[in-house]
Amino acid sequence: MQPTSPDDWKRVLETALLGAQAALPVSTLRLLFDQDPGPETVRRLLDELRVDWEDRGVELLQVAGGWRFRTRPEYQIYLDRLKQERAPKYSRAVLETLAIVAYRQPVTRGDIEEIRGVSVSQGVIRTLESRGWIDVVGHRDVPGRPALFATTRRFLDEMGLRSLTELPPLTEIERIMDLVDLPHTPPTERSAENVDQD
Amino acid sequence: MQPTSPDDWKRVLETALLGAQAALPVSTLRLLFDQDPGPETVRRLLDELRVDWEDRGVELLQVAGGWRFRTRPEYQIYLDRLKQERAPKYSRAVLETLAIVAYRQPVTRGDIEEIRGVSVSQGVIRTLESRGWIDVVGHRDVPGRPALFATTRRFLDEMGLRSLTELPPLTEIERIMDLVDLPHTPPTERSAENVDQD
Amino acid sequence: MNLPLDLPPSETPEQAAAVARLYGEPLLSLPLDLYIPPDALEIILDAFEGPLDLLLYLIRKANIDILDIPMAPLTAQYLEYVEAMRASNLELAAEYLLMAAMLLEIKSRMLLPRPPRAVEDEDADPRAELVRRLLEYEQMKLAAAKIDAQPREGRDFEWIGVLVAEKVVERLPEVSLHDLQLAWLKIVRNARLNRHHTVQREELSVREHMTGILRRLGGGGFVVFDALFDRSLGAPGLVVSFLAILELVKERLVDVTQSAAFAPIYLRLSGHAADEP
Repeated sequence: MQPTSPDDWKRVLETALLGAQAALPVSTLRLLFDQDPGPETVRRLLDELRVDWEDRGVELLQVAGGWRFRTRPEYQIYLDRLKQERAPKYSRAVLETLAIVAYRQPVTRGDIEEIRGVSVSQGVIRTLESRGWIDVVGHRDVPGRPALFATTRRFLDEMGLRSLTELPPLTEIERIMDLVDLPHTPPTERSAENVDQD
Repeated sequence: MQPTSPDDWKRVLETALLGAQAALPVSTLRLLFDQDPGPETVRRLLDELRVDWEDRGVELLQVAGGWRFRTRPEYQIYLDRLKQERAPKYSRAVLETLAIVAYRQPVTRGDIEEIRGVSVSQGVIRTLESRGWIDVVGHRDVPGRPALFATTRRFLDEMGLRSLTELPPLTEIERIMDLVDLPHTPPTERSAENVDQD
Repeated sequence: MNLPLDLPPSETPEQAAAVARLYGEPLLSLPLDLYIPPDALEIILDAFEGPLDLLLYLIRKANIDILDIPMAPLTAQYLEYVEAMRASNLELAAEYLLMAAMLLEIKSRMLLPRPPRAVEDEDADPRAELVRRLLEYEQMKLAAAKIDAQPREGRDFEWIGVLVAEKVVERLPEVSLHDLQLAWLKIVRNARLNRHHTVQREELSVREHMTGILRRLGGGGFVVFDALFDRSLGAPGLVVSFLAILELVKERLVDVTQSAAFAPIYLRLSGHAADEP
């Protein structure tokens, strides 16, 4: 097998991506070729590949770490039939804490409690930490030096997201909140899209 | 997505096999369907699927545990190119431990810890032992009889040295360090180059 | 169960509600949805994530404009729940009581005539902080639902990682002499803080011989002194070997024995008391 045409190289790309255990960035995929075709050509081939797979049960996705094949969510009900155990369901406490960390990061446990209006149990934090979705990125420089939590790269990967900006946009409530004239949140329309800059 | 035609069900089969972590037997694959089509139909669909994938970089194989997708061996040379990039590196702890064993042998783990000023994990020692670069040449006659480590013949061979005396001399390094005399910055590229010329 | 309403005695629930105006219209009766059957309290307490969640539910179900909350009925309704929860001896989080106090305070402040000097209308509204918190919480609550709906590995999809044909030989890390030098540089730099390490070339050669001798003695038995010298090394080599043995003796790594004058000298690793030659 000696690839010559673009289609041949697409096969090589496809094979590498199907066999990879992690997302592959374009910079790595360029190494597949006899002669580096440059990032643009690789991206074009990847786009073609994505289109080739469009009506299949598997799709090519661009995630945080690069490109990766995954099964389409519509097919999960069939795949679940083969599974021994179901994926864990998380409580609202866990999900709300995750949402606050994701959209407001970096946040302390106190920040989370302030927003939720209830205390956040250590178990909730530990659930998210042991899943590898959040971790401590520093400490706020106030008495007690509380830990600052942020979401991890793994969180993005497992959600199939390239960056925090791809999180579902916050509901427009924020716009209404501007009307309330918040003392410490400057009004912005783009804050939903700008979570990573918060 | 509601599969109806045989082609639809082939997509489901393909998706399940691509997403599986292990070979799937026909008996398991039958569970995918709304109504069990029986083993014969599943086998026929699998055969068709195998033909569909014939000119791709991935093939559908029947192995001991059932059916499984696998990259074709002909593509291995391309996939190997991706591995090159991720040549593993030893941690600083491993390298420093190796340096201490090389220059100060025979040494106990306690000696290494004393010189490095931090504890040396069993993992570090095991890494070097399993690489065949250091081994135990005796025990110091003190309470606990700690093992004495030294570098091996193989270490010299793989380093391209005839004897330990060919290791880069340390007095030179220390002289350079005195000249450079950086209180807290690690040696710069300049001093590293100087060292190379020794 | 009859729930006590925390309302002034002169007010029937109708009157209390009528005091409130929703969107300018007098509210004659609380919307039905605002009431939850009391026997469902336990389930309700479980269903809510806290006082903000409960308040949001009351507000949203009653279709009340969150920016203009009728404090009296809301507070009354909220207190009803808190009271009922306490009456049923349900374990009530302190936050619910704290919120009750906050609602009562807001309600009473709204009953007070506004001081004329309070010009900044919006800031003066005692409900502003509550509204801000409710909206922020609701936003995060919705975001949580969206994150939960986001396709997630293992639950909604699987990553593809088909078997790779050949097991790739494990690549071992490369180490160069340069790496070793740099490693040593770091060690020395750190160690210099405490004391100075001087390792000399000759000493290294001695150390190499020490290792070699230890290997020869590795079996634990005795080895004749003479056998430890390799004559092909020449005089310097012999001297170094001898220095190595002395060093080993000094470091108490080997035992040297001689049964009588001019008898053969034997060496063995320290600590091996057994088998005499």
